[in-house]
Amino acid sequence: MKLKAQISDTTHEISLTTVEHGVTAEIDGRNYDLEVRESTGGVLLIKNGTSVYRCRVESKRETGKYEVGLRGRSYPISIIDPKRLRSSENAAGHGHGTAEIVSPMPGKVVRILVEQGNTVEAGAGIIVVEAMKMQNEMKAPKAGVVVSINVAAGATVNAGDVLAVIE
Amino acid sequence: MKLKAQISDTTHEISLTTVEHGVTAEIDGRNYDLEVRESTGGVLLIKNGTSVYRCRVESKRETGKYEVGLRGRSYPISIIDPKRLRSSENAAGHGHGTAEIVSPMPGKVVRILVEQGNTVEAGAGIIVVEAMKMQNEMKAPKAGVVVSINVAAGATVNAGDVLAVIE
Amino acid sequence: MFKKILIANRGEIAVRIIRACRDLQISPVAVYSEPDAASVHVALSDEAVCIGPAPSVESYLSIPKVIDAARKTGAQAIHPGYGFLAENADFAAAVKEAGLVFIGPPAEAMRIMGSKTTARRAAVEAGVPIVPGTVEPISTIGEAERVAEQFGYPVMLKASAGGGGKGMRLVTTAKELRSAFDNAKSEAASAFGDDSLYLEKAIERPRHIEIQVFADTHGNVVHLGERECSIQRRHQKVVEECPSPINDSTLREKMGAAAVQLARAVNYSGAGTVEFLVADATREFYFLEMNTRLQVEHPVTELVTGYDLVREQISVADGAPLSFTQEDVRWRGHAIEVRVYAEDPENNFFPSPGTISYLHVPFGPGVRDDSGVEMGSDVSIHYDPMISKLAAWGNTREESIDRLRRALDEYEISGIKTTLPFFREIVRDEEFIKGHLDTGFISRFYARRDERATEVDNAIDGDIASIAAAIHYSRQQRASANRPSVKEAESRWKMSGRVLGQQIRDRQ
Amino acid sequence: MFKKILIANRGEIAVRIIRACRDLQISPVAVYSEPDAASVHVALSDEAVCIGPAPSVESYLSIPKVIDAARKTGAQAIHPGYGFLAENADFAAAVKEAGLVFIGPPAEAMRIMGSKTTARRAAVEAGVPIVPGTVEPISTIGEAERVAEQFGYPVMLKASAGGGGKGMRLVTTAKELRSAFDNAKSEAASAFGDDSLYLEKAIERPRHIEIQVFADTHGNVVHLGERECSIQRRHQKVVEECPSPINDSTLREKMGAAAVQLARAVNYSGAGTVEFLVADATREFYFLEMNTRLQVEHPVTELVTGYDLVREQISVADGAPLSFTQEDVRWRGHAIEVRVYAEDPENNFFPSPGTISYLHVPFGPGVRDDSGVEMGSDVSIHYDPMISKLAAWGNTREESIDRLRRALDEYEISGIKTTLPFFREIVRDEEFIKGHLDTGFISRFYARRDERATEVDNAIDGDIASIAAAIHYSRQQRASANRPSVKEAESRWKMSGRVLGQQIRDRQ
Repeated sequence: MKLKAQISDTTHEISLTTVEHGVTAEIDGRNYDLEVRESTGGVLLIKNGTSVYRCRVESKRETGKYEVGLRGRSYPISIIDPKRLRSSENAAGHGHGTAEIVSPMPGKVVRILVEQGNTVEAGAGIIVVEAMKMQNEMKAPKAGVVVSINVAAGATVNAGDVLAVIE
Repeated sequence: MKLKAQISDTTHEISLTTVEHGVTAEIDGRNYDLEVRESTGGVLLIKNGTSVYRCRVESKRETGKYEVGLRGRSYPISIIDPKRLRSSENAAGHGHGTAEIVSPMPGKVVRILVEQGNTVEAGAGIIVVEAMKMQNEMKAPKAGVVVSINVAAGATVNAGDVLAVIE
Repeated sequence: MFKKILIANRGEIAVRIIRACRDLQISPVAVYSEPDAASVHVALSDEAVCIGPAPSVESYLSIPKVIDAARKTGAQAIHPGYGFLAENADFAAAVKEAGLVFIGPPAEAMRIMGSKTTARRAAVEAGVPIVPGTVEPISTIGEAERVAEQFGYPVMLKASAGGGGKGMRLVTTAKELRSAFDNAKSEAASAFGDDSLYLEKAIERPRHIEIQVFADTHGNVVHLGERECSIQRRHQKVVEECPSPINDSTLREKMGAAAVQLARAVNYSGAGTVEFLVADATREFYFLEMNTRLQVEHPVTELVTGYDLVREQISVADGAPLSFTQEDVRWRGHAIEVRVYAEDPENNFFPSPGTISYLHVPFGPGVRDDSGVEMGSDVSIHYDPMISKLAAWGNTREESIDRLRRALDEYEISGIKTTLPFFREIVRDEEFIKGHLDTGFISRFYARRDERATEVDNAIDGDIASIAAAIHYSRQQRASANRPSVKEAESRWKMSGRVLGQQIRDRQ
Repeated sequence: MFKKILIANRGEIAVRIIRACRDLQISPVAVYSEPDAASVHVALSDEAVCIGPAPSVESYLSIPKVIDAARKTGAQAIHPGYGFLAENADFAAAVKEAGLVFIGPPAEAMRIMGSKTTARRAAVEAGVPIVPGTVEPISTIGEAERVAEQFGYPVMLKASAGGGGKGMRLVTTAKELRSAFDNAKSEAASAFGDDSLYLEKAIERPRHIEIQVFADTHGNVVHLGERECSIQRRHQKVVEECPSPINDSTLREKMGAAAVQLARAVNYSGAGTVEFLVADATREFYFLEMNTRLQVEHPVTELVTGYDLVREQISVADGAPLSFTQEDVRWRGHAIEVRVYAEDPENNFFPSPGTISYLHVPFGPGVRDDSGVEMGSDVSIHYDPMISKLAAWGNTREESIDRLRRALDEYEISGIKTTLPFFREIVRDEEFIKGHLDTGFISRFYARRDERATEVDNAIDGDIASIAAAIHYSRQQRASANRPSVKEAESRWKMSGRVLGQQIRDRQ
C-alpha cells in the first residue's frame, strides 16, 4: 500500500507491506522491518530491532487524520491516499490575507469587542467566549479590517465555528 | 420480561419492564423503580431512590451465567428464561454419590497419588496439578472408591476437565 | 462521629472527600446535576441526589437544593469541597440553621475573609503586613484610573468575591486598564454573582507562598508550613510545591506565626490557607487573602507532613481536638503537584471538553493521582476543566521532580487535549529544576521556549509515528471496504482490543 | 551513572525497576519470553529482547540468553529483580565475567546465603541465634523421620535452594511426613532445579519478622528496620507491614544490629533481608535465612522510611556510598501491603489465569499500587500468579488499615479471580485490627470465619445484583435476536460503552 504522511508541513512517502509478524515499511527511502502488536485502547506496540515504540493512535473526525502519541510526544499526522481523489491535502491554508477567527471549543459568546468595519491591530481582542468557567478573549491574528462578525453576544458556538473574519 | 434468577441456591422470580429512565422490576413481590445508566467495562450504575448501586456485570461462558460485583462483594447469578427450553437449571449437581475431581485451572499433572480401585478417605490427595509454579494437591471430596483416573502424569489439563471420579 | 456526610461538590474533590468518608466508615452522599448523573463521584457514593440542570446556579450553587438533599438522605454534615458554595458564608449559616454541621470555619470568619476589603482590614489589625491597595471596592473605571496612577503601574485588579484567578487581571500600562476592568468585572459577575473589584500595587518578582493553617474548636491553632504556588497562568496556580524551593525555616516560622495570628483573630476553625506574596530578593511577605476552605493543592502538604487534611476537617467539625500539636509537625522530603486540565496547551490553553476515550494513569513509588474521571467519562463544558491532580513525593526536591517527570511520561489521556505535554516541558526546564520561581515564571518559560531552536526531532520516532498512523489507516480502509458483513463488524470489535473478547463471545 | 540497564525479570517487579531507571534517566531494556511479547514491562521499556519460549528454563532462567541480550543492546548493568535468577550466584558471577555490573550483592555472599546450611553456619559464626535444625541436607525419608523424632513434632521441611514457600511443608504428625517429604522434594526440584531439603524444629506461635539491610561498597552497612510478614498461606507471605504491630524499638535495635552483623560477616553490598522467627511470648528471635535480593514487600519499608530502595540499589551498584546513615533513618507512620494474586480464594486459592477484561485501580491519599498488568493483559499460566502489590500508608496503623480497606473496596478486576475478596475480609478481621499476628493467623482466621454465622445478606443488594444480571441477559437476547444486521452490530458497539464512540464514527 502506497501512502503519503504529512507531519508538521513535511510530506513523507510511505510504502507499507503486511508480513506475518508485522509490517515492512519504506519511508523516504528508509527501510523498516517492524513487529507490530495490538493492545487495548488503540495502542500499537511496535518493535524495530530491539527498540520498543508504544504508539497510541487516535483517529480524528476527518478521515486520514490521526494523533499519534509516542514517548510523551504527540504527532499530528495526515495520511493521504493517492488512490483516493478526495485528498485532504488542499483543505488547509487561508487565502489572500484573510484571517478567520475560529472558536477552538464549544462555549458561549459573552461579549463582542469590535464592530464590523473596525480596523484592528494584530492581537486586539475581538470576541470573548466563555467555556468551562473561564472567559477567553479571541484575538486578531493579524492587523486588518473586521469584514464580518458571524455571532451575537449570548450565542452558543461549537468548536470550529467561524466567529469573525479579518481582512 | 419474566425471568428466574438463581443466587446461592435460592431462585427468585423477576419481572422486568424497560421504562424511559431505566427499569421497573418486581422480584419475589418486592417492587423496584430503578434508574439505570451504562458505563464502561460492563458497569451498570443503578439508582434505587437515592441509593447508588454500581454493578459490574461479567458474563460467563455459559449463557445466562453472570458474576455481579457490588460493593466489594461478588454475586454468582444464573438467569433462567422460562421461554427458552434449554434451561441451565438442571446442569448442576452430581448424581448418586459420585464425586468428580475437576481441575479448577489449566495446568500440568505432575503426580497421581492413587490407583484405580483404591479406597480413599475424604480429603486424601488424589492428583497433583502444577500451575503458575505451584503444585496443587487435588483432594477427594468424599470417601469412596476411585472408579476412574482420566489423566496421566505429564498431561496438560484445562479448567473443567474431569481428572478422576470417586464413587 | 457522623454516620453520613453530604458532599456539595463534584469531580476530583468530591472523590477525595468520599475517600476520606470511606476511611472513617462514614456513608458518603453525592449531589449531582443532570449531565453528571453517571460521573465517578456519583458511582463511588452510597447515595446520590440530583439537584438540577447543568448550570451551576440551578444545581451546585443552589443552597436550598443542597440542604434539601441532606435532609432527604439524613446526612448529618455537609462538606463543601472548594469552589461552588465552599466560601459562601450564607450557605454555612443556612446549613447550621437547618440543624446540620458545616464542615468548614464559622460563617463569621468566612464573611470577614470573603471580602478582600474586610480581610485586609483584619490582617492589618492582627499585625500582618499587606500589599498597598484599595480598602473599599472600586466601582467605576475613573476611580480605577485614579488609584492606579497613585500606586503607579503595574497594578492588579481583583474580584472582591474572587479566587482561582477568576476576575483577576494584571495591568502593566494605563491603556490596558479599561479592557481589563470590563473583562474582570464581567468574569467576576458570572463566576461569583458579585462584580465588585479592588485594586492593588503589584510586587516585583513576587513568589506566591501560602501557609496551611488548621484550628479546632478548643482553641488550638497550628500551621502546617508553606506551599509555593508561584507558577501561575492567568493568575491560576498550575504547579504547587511543599516546601518552597527556598526552604527557609526561619521564614516558615515567621510566616506560620503570622498566619496563626490571623486565624486566631477571626476565631477560625478547620482548614484554611493564608496566601502571601513574598518579594524574591528581600523575603518580605505581604498578606494577600485567606481561603476559608480546603485548597486544591492540599495533597503536597499531606505528602510532606503525613497528615490527612480532609480526615482532620471531618473530625474537627465533629468537635474533636486536633490530632497533632505544632511541635508534632515535621516536614519530610518534598512534594510537587500539577493540575491536569482539559485545555490545549498548543492552542493558548483553550478548553477542550469531550469524552475520555483512553486513560492510562501512572503508578509506582511516590506518585499520587487524585482524579475525578475514568475511561469513558465526559469532561463537560459546564464546569471547571480540572480533571485530575498529579503529585509526586521524593526524599529531596530532585527526587520528587524525577518521579513527577516519570509519572507525567506514563500518563496518557486520549479524546481530549490536556495540559500534560505542558507539564512534561516544565519538569525539564532548567529554571524550574533550579527552583528559580516567581509569578512571572510562565511568561519567561515561554520566552525561553521560543528562543530555543526548534527541537531536533528524532527522525526514527517521526517515521514510526507515521507508520503507526498508516497501519491504522490501512486497517480502517480494509474494514470499511468489506462492510457491511457481520464478520467484519466483529473483526472491528477485535481490533479495538482483547478487552472485549469475553463480551463478544457471550453475545454470539 | 549507568546509561542503560537490562532488567532480567517480568511482571510487576520489572515495571518497578523500569520506573527507578526512568527516575534516574537510565534507559531500561526488557527481556521477555514469547507469550510476554505484548506485556506491560515490554511496553514501558526503551528496548526489549525476546529470550525464548514460555518455559522459564528456556527464557527467564537462561543465563547465556540474558547476558547475550545485555551485550546485544549495550546495557552496562543487569538488575535481576526477585525470583528467577535473582539469587543465583553463578549468574552474578557470569554477569561480572561478561564485563557487566550485577545489581546485587557479591556472588560469594549469595553462595553462602543461597544454601540454608551454609547460611545457618554463617549466622552461628556471626553470633546470630538460629532455630534448631539439620546442618546438612537430608536425602532420605528415613533420615527425615529420625531427625524429626529427635527434635519432636511439629517440624518444618524446607528446600535448601528455596524461597517463597516453594518446597516448604509444616509437618505436625509423623504420618504426614512421607507425603510432605515427597511433595516438597518434587516442588523444590521443579522450582529450583535442586531437590535437597533440610528440616527444622517449628517454633510455637512464631511471628515472621525480617530486617531490611543495605550496604555499600565503602563498608557502610545500615538497617532500615523490620517488616512483619506473619500472615502467610502455604508459607507464602500475603500481608506485610512496617513496622511490626508490636512496634518495639528495643527489639528493632537488637534485631537490626544482628542483621547488620551478619551482612558485615559476608561482605554484603546492596539490598538484603534477614528473616527471623520471633517467639510471640518471649520476643526471642531466631535467624531463618537471608534473602540476597530486593524483597517483594520492599514498598512498605519505602513508605515508612522514605528511601527508594531500587534507586539506592542502582546507585550503590554504580559505586556510590549509601545516601543515608543509620542515624538518618526515621520511621514515620505505618504501611501495609497485600499481594494481589490471580487465585480464587473461594476455591482453595487455585490459580486463575486468563485475560483481565476490566480493571479499576484505586487511587487517593496513602495508596500505592505496584502492578504489572493493565486492562487487556493476559495473566499467563506459566509464571507466578502475583499481578500487583497494593500498599497503604497511614500516620498510624489504624489509618493505614482504613486506607487499605478503602483501596481494596475500590479495586476491581474482572476476567480472572483474585485474592482481593480475601483481603477485604482480612482488613475487617478483629484479630488483624488488633495486630495479634503469628504464622498461624490464616488458619485461625478461617476457623473464625467458619464459626461466624453465615453473614446476614443485605436482601436489597442481592435483588439489585439479580436485576443487573437480568438487564444484561435481556439486552444480550435482544442483540442476538436481531443479528446479523450491521445496525445491530453497531448498537452492540455502543452497548459496550461510550469509550468506543469516537472509533466507531471514524470507521463509518
